[in-house]
Amino acid sequence: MAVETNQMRKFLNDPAHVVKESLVGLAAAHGDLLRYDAVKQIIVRKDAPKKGKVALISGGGSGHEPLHGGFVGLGMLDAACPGEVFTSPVPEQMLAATKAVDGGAGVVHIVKNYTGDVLNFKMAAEDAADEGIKVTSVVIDDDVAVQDSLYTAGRRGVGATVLAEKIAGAAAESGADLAKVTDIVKRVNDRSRSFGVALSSCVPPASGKAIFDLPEGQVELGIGIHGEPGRRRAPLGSATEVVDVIVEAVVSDLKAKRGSKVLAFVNGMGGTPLLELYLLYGEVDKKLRAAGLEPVRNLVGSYITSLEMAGASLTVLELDEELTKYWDAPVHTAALRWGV
Amino acid sequence: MAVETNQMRKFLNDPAHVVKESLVGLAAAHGDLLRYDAVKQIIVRKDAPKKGKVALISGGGSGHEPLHGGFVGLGMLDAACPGEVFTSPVPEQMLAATKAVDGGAGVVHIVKNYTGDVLNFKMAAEDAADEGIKVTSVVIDDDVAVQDSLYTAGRRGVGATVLAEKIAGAAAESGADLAKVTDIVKRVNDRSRSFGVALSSCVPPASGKAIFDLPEGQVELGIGIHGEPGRRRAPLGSATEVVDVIVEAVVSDLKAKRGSKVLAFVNGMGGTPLLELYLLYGEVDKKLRAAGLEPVRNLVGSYITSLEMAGASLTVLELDEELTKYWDAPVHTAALRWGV
Amino acid sequence: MNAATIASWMREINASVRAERDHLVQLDAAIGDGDHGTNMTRGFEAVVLALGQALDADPESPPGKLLILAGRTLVSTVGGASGPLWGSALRSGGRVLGDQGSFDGAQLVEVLAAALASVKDLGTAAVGDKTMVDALEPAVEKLRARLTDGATVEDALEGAAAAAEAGMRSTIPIQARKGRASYLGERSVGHQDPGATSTALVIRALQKAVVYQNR
Amino acid sequence: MNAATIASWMREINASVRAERDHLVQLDAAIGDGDHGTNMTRGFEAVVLALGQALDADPESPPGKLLILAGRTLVSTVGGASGPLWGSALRSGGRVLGDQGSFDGAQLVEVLAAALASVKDLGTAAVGDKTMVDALEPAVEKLRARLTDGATVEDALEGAAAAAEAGMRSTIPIQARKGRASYLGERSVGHQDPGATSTALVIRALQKAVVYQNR
Ligand SMILES: Nc1ncnc2c1ncn2[C@@H]1O[C@H](COP(=O)(O)OP(=O)(O)O)[C@@H](O)[C@H]1O
Ligand SMILES: Nc1ncnc2c1ncn2[C@@H]1O[C@H](COP(=O)(O)OP(=O)(O)O)[C@@H](O)[C@H]1O
Ligand SMILES: [Mg+2]
Ligand SMILES: [Mg+2]
Ligand SMILES: [Mg+2]
Ligand SMILES: [Mg+2]
Repeated sequence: MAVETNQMRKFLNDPAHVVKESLVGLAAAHGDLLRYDAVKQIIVRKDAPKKGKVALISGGGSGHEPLHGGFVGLGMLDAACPGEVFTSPVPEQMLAATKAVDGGAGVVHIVKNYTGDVLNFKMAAEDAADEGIKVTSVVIDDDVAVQDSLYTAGRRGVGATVLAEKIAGAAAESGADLAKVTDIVKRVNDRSRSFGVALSSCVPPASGKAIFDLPEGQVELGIGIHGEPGRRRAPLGSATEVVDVIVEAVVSDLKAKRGSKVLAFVNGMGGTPLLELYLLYGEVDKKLRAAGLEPVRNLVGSYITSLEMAGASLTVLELDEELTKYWDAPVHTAALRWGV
Repeated sequence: MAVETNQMRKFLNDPAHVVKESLVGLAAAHGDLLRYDAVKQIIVRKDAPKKGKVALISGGGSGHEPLHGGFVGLGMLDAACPGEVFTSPVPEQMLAATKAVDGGAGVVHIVKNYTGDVLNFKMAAEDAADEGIKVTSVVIDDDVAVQDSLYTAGRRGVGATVLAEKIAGAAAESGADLAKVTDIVKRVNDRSRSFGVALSSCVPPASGKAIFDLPEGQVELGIGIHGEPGRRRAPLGSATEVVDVIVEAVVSDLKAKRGSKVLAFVNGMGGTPLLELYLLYGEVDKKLRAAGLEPVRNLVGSYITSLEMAGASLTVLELDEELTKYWDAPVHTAALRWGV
Repeated sequence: MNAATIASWMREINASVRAERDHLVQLDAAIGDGDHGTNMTRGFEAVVLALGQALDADPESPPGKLLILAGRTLVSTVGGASGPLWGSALRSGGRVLGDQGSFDGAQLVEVLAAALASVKDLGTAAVGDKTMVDALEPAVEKLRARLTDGATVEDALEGAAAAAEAGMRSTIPIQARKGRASYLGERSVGHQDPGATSTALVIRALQKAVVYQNR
Repeated sequence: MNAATIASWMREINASVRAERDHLVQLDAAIGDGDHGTNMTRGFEAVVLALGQALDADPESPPGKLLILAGRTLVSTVGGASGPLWGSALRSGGRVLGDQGSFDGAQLVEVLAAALASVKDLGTAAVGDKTMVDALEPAVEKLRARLTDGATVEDALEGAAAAAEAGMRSTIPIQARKGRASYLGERSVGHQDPGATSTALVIRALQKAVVYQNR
């Protein structure tokens, strides 16, 4: 059973084909929800295009599963454009997805704020406009670990992406128009803040090497979702101490009024087991309440990941009635499902 | 932020409290579904006991999350008894859970076949009988990696546990009586076979050390869910080759008729990302079809885990109409939800 | 021998499984799931606590009752395979003594024989299956034989402890047929069974407790 | 210079990014996400393939069209930040040449200047932001200056390549303000920018292509 090339802790055939082969499996498992167009390299909702419905697409590098393919389905995305691992997809994919899902009511591009994603989606949106499709784009940038200043590429898009896809997806499903759905995506982004930490690097299949070296007992604070190193490294404290740092970073930037109702999203980076994620959620819930916020909704699990990285992130979304209603609305995708 | 004790890649306070703290978080996140009794150390469905409904409980060592606490709720378990990490719970917990959920129609104990679980559940069942509660026990033993002979403790209980809890839970929810629900658990077990492989060990929080040493590029074949070493070690081949071994082991033992409809459950051990699990599912689906079986239902994800172990297992359940109907029935738990 | 013997036995076990905790964990990691040291430590710490409270509440607690309490405490704090096995063992052993305030060597043999019977009954293991039975059964036999031959309890216990230790080592070359280690098949060969190892500690602890008490 | 120059330039780039693939990945892992080597290799391999097919289909393909094709191919195969940036750069450069069959040094300057303008326009980076602009801008300036001073194209390109390499090294001590590396803040200091590094390879490849062609 030996193969020279597989010296990783991964189930792989050719590392160059891992994304495609995974998408084949996704489609085989969820043929009731979606289909995989292997030529155009996109995942499309089974019943797309839905006439008169605003469509939502997103995309980005792979390695963040279930994002985005696992969120294609009723009440969420109409299509996903998966790039190579940690590499933005190309405009052709986004254009193909846009065309595949446009039901005449327009298409919203949900773009995580990375130079690559932004530039490629920008090109695709221009091409789509040339073809007469109404496209709006919203850039998600909720990561408070990155300073939003002239001296950076701006904040990264992380956990809020999942929330925006769910909430705006419900709005679109309920018949909201392009302006409205676009506004909902923006609103979710504006009212969300995230912060992530890593306890290990991850190993991209192409190189087979960890992106950074993190000894046990150390934590990278302020990591994104691409296995990139964080803003600083510190000795790993107790879970309580780590959550202190995370909640403080998120809450101080969110600046929500005392008494605000929030959605707390404790996300695993891929290699951190649920046992620990729930332990973190317990601490987060306590600390948010102590900070005068009321977590009335939550999501705990590995939804926007960095391959097998050990780590976690917190996203806090300040809810309002409309966002809550759309969060609660039915969703049926591979990774998120309720009400149906 | 330094703490002497946290030299692991884990979010922890005191390792001795990790299970309790995680359950606090589970209850905080899912207060609509369940409650955590910290004195009795059990997770109980919010609306238990349900008068006239057969109740299902299960339990076992922790470290397998979402099993079992994540499966407490409508259409699945009525209570879960979590032990310490990888250590069977004690009879007192099981007795307390049995009493908490008994609605007069009897209680089914779903027991994974490990000496510890079997002995502790046996004592609890005796105690419950002494208190006048009707209890049946079914031992789950689906792991074909272990020879079922006089010379072993019998086969281990692994993936079929999840399927039995779901399917029998639906039967109980629909009003089936104790004999019927018990029979469904047995039927699921009889018709299920599993086989697991690991690409890394896991690190139990109490010791902070990996249970075994597995160099990159090696695979442990025939592992269980307790970080125990497998039956043999081999060089890690391609995903296709690994799936060949797994499917062959499962299918040859299941001996289902050609054309049988099956449920294929590709389970992650905790540290293997969804990207790879779907890649495996693609191969599994293909190979099952080649073997004359038709995967009409599937489940892909990390549902019965071994902390952060990298690895995966396959469970194949030969369906019949009734099992399919109960699989499709609504379920609302922290980890599995549909139809509601 | 009396209640104090039992209390001091349990304290000795607690001290020795704690000292050997990491070793037991290592042995269990090799052919099991790496928790045996933690399980035994958690259990006997609780036993020492429970016995302390029981003796505080009633300094006249008979030794049999203390053993039963120890067994119950193990059942309710250990979990795993060793919890019910050692728990039943000590409960069965305690029942042999009823309410009597002291016991002699012959009765000690019956206590240990009942404990062994209970382990074998519950776990259905026989000598050679690579379990705690491999250490416990030779210990009971040696104790009985030496006392029958007229040895002192101290001498007989020295023999029993040595027999348990020999039994423990005898588990190395054999293949497991019970418990988690049996899942490994042939890969279990070459490893010492953790449960047999802690059993040797338990018998050695009894020998020490009796020797110290007689000083 | 003509279509063959462009084709050979692209082949040289392909060879050198492939040879430096792991190095580029390492540089990107330190301050980015570790894919730059893979991205550039995937892209320029596709470019070489596409140009080969185009030249097979029409051996008279003008150099400008080949550059546009190369740019399109990069856009549609690379992704990431470097795909659109290099893709637009080569497309803009190609447009400068229109349908003409050959071009001289002065026109080459305009090609590269258009490429630079396109990168700066799309990415809004300036020299000193620790990006490919730090290598590309000095290269274009040096090429223009040398040619204005009357140097041969070969000499001017040697200067441009050296300037790109110096620009590449100049990224080491500075803090990134664009792209992924900017997320690291001060931690980006002390690392050489991967995009600037591959840009130096691109300019060096051009110099080589021209030298070889003139032999
Ligand atoms: N059926 C059995 N009969 C007797 N002893 C057993 C049996 N099964 C297991 N054991 C003993 O229990 C020990 C393991 O105990 P422990 O690690 O505490 O429990 P677990 O195996 O549940 O993790 C084994 O080393 C073995 O000596
Ligand atoms: N806004 C920008 N302007 C110019 N160059 C940029 C910009 N952002 C990134 N780059 C260049 O792109 C390089 C990274 O490319 P690559 O790794 O292929 O893409 P990604 O960052 O999307 O993974 C950086 O080293 C930098 O030189
Ligand atoms: Mg990238
Ligand atoms: Mg155990
Ligand atoms: Mg054990
Ligand atoms: Mg990169």
